[in-house]
Amino acid sequence: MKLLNVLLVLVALAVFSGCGKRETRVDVAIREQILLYGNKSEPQDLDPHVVQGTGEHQIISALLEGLVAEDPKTLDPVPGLAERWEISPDGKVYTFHIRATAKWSNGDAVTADDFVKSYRRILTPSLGSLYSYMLHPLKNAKAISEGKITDSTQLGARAVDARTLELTLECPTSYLLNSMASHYTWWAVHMPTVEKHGDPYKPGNKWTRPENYVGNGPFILTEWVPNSVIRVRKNTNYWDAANVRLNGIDFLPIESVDSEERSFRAGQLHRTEELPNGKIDAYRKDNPKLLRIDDFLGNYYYRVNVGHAALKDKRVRHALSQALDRQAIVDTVTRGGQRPAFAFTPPNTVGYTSRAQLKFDVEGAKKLLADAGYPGGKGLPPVEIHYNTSENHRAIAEAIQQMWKKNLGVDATLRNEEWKVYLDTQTATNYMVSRAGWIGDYPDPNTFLETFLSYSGNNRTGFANPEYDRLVNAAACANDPKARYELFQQAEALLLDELPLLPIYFYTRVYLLHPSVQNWFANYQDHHPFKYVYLEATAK
Amino acid sequence: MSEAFLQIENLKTHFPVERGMIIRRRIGTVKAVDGVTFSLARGEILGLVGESGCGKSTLGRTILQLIPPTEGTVVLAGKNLAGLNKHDLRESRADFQMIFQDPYASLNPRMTVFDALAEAMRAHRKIPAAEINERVAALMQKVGLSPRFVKKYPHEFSGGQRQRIAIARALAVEPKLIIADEPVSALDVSIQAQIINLLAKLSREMQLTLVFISHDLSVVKHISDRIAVMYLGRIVEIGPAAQVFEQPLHPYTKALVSAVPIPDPEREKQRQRVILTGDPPSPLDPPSGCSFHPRCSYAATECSRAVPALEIFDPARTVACIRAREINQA
Amino acid sequence: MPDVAEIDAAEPGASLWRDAWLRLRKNRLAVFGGVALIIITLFCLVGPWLSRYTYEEQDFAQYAKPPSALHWFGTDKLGRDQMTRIMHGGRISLGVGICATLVSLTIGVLYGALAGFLGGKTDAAMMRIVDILYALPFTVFVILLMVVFGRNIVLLFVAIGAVEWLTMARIVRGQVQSLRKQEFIEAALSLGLSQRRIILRHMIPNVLGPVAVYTTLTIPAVMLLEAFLSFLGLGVQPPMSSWGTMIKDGAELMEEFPWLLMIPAAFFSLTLFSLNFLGDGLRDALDVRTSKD
Amino acid sequence: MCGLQKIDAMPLLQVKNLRTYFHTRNGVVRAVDGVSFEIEKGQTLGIVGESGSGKSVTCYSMLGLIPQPPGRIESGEAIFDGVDLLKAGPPQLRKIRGKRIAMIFQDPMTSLNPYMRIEDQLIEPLLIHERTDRRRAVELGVQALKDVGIQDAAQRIRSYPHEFSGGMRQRVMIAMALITKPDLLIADEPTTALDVTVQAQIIELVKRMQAERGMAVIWISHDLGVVAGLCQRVNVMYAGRVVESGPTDGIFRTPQHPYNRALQKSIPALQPKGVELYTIAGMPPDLSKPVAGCAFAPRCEFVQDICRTPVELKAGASGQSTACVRVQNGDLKL
Amino acid sequence: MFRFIAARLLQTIPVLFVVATLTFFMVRLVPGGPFDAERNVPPEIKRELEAYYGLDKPVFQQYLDYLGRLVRGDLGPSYKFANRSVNEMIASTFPVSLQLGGMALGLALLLGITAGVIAALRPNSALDYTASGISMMGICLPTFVLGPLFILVFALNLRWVNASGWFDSADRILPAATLGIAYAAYIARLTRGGMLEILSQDFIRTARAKGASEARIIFRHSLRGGLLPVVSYLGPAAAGILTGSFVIETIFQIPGLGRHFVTSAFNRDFTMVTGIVIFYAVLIVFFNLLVDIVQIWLNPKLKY
Repeated sequence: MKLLNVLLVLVALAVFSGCGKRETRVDVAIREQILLYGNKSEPQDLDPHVVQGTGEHQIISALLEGLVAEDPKTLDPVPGLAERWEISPDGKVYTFHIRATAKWSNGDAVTADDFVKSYRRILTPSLGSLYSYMLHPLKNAKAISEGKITDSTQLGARAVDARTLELTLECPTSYLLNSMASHYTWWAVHMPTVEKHGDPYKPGNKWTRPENYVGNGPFILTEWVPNSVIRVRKNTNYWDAANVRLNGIDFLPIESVDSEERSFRAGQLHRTEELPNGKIDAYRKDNPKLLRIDDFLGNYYYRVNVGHAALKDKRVRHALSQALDRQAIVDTVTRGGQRPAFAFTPPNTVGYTSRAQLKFDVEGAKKLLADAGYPGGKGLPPVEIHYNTSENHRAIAEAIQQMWKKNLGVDATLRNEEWKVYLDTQTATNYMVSRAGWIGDYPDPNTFLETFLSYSGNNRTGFANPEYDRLVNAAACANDPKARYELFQQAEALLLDELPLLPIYFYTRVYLLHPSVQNWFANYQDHHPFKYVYLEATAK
Repeated sequence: MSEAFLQIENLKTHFPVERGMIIRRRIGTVKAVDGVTFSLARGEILGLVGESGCGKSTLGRTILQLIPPTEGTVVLAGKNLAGLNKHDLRESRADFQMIFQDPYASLNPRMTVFDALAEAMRAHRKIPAAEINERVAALMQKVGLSPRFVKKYPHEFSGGQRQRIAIARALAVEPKLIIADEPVSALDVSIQAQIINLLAKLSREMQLTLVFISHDLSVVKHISDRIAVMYLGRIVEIGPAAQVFEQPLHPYTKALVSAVPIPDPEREKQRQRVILTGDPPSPLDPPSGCSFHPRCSYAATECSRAVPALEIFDPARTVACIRAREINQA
Repeated sequence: MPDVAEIDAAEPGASLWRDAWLRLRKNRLAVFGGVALIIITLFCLVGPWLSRYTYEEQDFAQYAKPPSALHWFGTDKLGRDQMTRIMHGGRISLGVGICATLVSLTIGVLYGALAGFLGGKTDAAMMRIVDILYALPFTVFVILLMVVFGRNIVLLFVAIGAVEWLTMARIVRGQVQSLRKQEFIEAALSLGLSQRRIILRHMIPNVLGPVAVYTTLTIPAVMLLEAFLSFLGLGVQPPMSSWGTMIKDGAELMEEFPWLLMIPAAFFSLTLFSLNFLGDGLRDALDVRTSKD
Repeated sequence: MCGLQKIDAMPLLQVKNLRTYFHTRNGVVRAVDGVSFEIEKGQTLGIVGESGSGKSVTCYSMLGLIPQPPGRIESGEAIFDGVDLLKAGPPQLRKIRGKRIAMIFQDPMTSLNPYMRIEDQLIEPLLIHERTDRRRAVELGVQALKDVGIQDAAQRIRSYPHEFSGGMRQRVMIAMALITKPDLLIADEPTTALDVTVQAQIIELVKRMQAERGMAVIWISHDLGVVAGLCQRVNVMYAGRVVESGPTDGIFRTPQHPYNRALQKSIPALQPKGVELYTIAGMPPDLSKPVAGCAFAPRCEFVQDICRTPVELKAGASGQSTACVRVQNGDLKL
Repeated sequence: MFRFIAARLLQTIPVLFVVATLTFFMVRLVPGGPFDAERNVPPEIKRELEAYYGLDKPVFQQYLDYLGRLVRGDLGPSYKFANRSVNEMIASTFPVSLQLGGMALGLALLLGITAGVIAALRPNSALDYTASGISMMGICLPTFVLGPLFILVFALNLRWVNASGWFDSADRILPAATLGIAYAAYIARLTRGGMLEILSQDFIRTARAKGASEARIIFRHSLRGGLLPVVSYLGPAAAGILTGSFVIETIFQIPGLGRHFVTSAFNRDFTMVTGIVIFYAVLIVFFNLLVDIVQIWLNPKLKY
């Protein structure tokens, strides 16, 4: 018994030593102007030409800047490394004038050639860049990336002089500036550094290590401990360094949502990537100041295998869609302020809202199903809902399973697969109904609607409609915004009539934000240009 | 007692000693039994004595082919057991049985007495079920247990009773030869006598040939017709029990006999003791020549040279000591 | 040691099993464990038939409600009745525990008995294989298996069973080996009994005890492993759920909806406790050394 | 020897009415049930009896080596040099154990700690009781090993027990017991596990050591032969009681208690060859069942009704005490 | 001793070969490749990537190439983390796991042995039951319940330590405790059993007869033998702690090897998975060897 007592005292001592109520990391960081940023997953790399995730975007956007930057509130294109630009009347030639003050973090000037070489690099097939298609609006870019043209000088990007870059496009691309501002594939890398640390045209280049990294953004990379932290600090060579208020950002890759939330509560993060569903209500009630729910440019939907015998008839697909009580799903299951989705493109995507809208109509659904030859669900084989392993997907699938059962008498079964297996199944269209999500790469309806082109690798439903293809392709090259949106309206109406997908809800970003974070504005791409952000101690 | 009922010729049991994890290499051989020759007549009782580790138990098990012999023959009633194939050996096992030292370990704790005995009976012959009951009962009676207890389990019996059951099981197959390996050393003094009496009686009544292994000379002397003394895998002396005990020929036998405490203070005080020094040597590395010579007070230089053979000392007795005559003349 | 003369002639003998049973009955903790297990098992097996709810039926009006008269154990985030889900989860958890243990039991007993009985070089070779398998990072392999071949419940049994059989094989081999040296086996051999009979009548009944003990101790280990896989999202398929998945889900919301953690955790722990108590009790009851006192 | 005069008024050890019971699940086992004896300085006392007769428990009880529970010392006293061992507290008892009373045990294979070097075990009594410094203790240890006849003691003292044979281990045990020059040595069947030749060596050794040091010895054995050659006095125990006690000669020559007599008659060594051995019917009694009167009565061939009445050990003529009512009453002469 | 170690090291070769082969083919049997993504990967890009990593060759050729590199100690590049090799990732994450595991094991030993000894001293007493009961709790509560519970109490309510991360020394306390507790419980049971076994031995009676104090009996006479079962459990325990730490690493956000392994498995980072599995096998073999050596050291009978 004595021994036990001694032990308890020892343990208690060990616990107490160096602890006690103290200043949290967040408090310290506010003093030091260091943003503690929950970044969900460990970045694959920090090379903008190699990576593919949104987590990487946040870090890279601190390290690199495009010719065009985003307005922190509206995300409208504003001058970045380029102080100004001109667009030819036919919308096919863009000329950018790079600032004289634009410098790399090692002091080198940012030149037009940097961009030309970078664009050539990303389009080189051997690099294996998954996002090289973002550059396809450039002339000959597609052919180069597919290896059909091997002479990369034929690319529609030319350095007129050291500070003037001229981009020539295949056809007028109205969203080009948006895309250049928001997507890192358009940003340049410092080629001499890349060449120094490996083959610039192969993956596995080591130039992104903290000791090697050369960037041109507001911050420089100082430390990278895999799975632990990535630290960036103020870049004094940045052209607008005087206006950067943060001294640095610590990106913390915390994969577990629950751990992230706990870390936030323990005062270790200024911002989380997500919030567990089950906790939303509690924050709404007790800490609404911390809770942020921003609309997001993304759609959560179910793909429908239109080639499946039971789902061939679009009446069945419509019946399944109309039987979904989307409002109930967002209210009860997801609980994160999501908007029920009755179309594919999120409403008000740069001024575009789909005219065609689906509806929730149980009676109509029943009738459609009966018309299709399955009165009361009789004769229809059980619908298998395929999704990747996740608590949230499971809950939604279970809810939908119940709705179909209750509203239509249709049985549904669930099949979950681990992520990569799920992707395989989807690519092989080896499912009946399969969960999907699409996040817009840039703010434009095109990023959504192009996925259902008959030849798109992102289609994966078996849906193929020449008229749809024609409409979407025509829109891509339309120079007049109004005509362009009209084409999209027609395409989306067609899509929603054929219904190879069941839209469920439009994403929101639900996360926690410390009240000390300033100049942080809600926007539907979750981009918060760090050069504007700063921290301010709040009154306790 | 004229014709040999059990004839053992040059029997050897060697165990390889191996070491090593993957590649096992042989680092030596333990010659547990190393050239044993003797014969027994039908109904004769041989006492086999020696210190622990001298190979007497191994010899017993080798005779019964529970351990395959390395060399030599065991001829029982004209049949060489060492030469039998697996199948024939199993068939012949009824002819020779063993009684073990530990009455707690030698009975299957999960089988009733009846099952154990019936199993033994059925092992070699088809006996009608009706008859089994009767036979088991008879057997129980023979070993001095009430047949009422046949449905009981071994753990419900005392050590002495268990040893009786073990004897009954050995008898169930009607063997010709029984080897009893220290059958009484685990028992209390007052129980020992019961078992010794029982074995002596059975041997007499059933003309059983019995090899009685023990480290206790006084027990062996009492029950045996002849005594064989073993030392380090070899028999050093064989002779009629009384003579070996009263007038041992081999120096080792002398020491052994003199070490036996006699529960009689007078005789104990008077007798001249031969106290051996040291312990028996390791069988892995036996001394050269006569393996007893390092502990022998009579040892001469030639003792360390050649292994002495068992030689006839007088018509009834053989001894393996080159100085036997010299010593015993004095 | 009872005096034989005093034993009534008509009374049949008490086997060691019976003795062990009597001893077990005196062990209060073991009895508690056994009774608790039976109650839990019955609850899980029979319960769903008596329940008003099904394990998958959702009632959005009953979103995550604490225990009430309507839902004794409360409801989960989809408004499902937790009691019914506990019953079904119990079926899965106990099922996984028992089935995977059976798999390990089968492989382990056969392998161990064979190695122990054959002895010699075969034994050495077989045990070498076990040693080598011990060096495989098995937890890692199970994860890999589950990732690779999907969350298949049959596979779960096999994977876990395949991990657990090694120790079982070692135990059985040790037992068989020491049995082989026992004099009653030697006696059976010298009676000329066939190998088959020796294994069936003499070996197996005598290794059953330790095997039974180890089995009761393996089941909780397996259930924990299943729970652990659940944490990684590699447990059973929804909408079915095991206690492991329920605890995992509950642990995430332990502050908001504590009953979602506490109730399944209580069932899980109680079962594990019971199995351990029962196992310990069995070990004491079957231990020859204590039986001699 | 038996006529030795008492020098002190008090014997070295005096045990009175010792009762040690074990409270087990199956009832109270009366392992030792009213045992009294005494031993003088330099004397050798033999305690004989079959397994379970309580001979070892008697000695363990005196030294507080009975595991409690289940064991419990119900009554009695054991006065050693003025101290009642049964009432002494653990620290006091520890001072006596290993210093003034030493013990050696039956099985030298298990009685030495396999995880410790001989050296550490051997000198431990010195370190505990005499606070000898280690170097000196090792010297004494080597000497002690030499005294018990172990060659190369200086090297072998560094060995572990398993590197020794049984006989050598028992020598180590003896050396260890005697290293503090105790007044009393309790030897609990020290030769039972050994071969006869080694047994003879050990007996000789103990005799020699006793002669040199003049200590008292209690020698517990089930082997009457060993006791006969070694002891001056013998206690015969049966079912937790001393049934006969007296000088060795008398015990063996003129056994008075029927059990003692039967025991001697059943020993093969004393009987002519070929004659059926005398056997004692039945089995030792179950100690958890209380017995009225003489515990041997159920097996005794001379049993009469009077044997069911309580009986005490009473001294008869020739200094031999017997616990048989019939003998005490004089109606039975064996 | 040297021969023994050499022989054991020799044994690792077939083990590693088996592990390497098994894992290599197993991960390749899986549906889904390392470069699959939700956004469709253009076939020409996929081809280029596969060619770069040699995945376009016949599987058997890949296997031989892999073995060739393995022999040189090169576990290959990571498919997922483009600029890092498997060797680098292991080198940066393993020390963290090792530290966590070491602390957990240390804690487990300290708590477990103490509790076990206390329980063994007074078997079947209230103290024993308390110690055993707490042990059982430790065994029955999964770490993914215990971890968050600890965080809730010590990090969020008491604010003594951080809820996650691996930055300062205070960050080590909770994860090590969470990981160690289940093992502590098991070690306590083993210690209790081992000590009871030893304490019932004859030589303990000898020690008592020598007048040794209880403390001496425990520390000098019993612990060495009584801990043998604990020592033989340490091999599997060390392996379990190291390979099983990913739950803790996920909950506490620790940049260790375990978490990395699980993500790699999900990412189909073939080389990473195979490399880590092989690395684990080496570790386990190493720990088993270590345990055997300690056992030999503790148990003189096993000395060669």
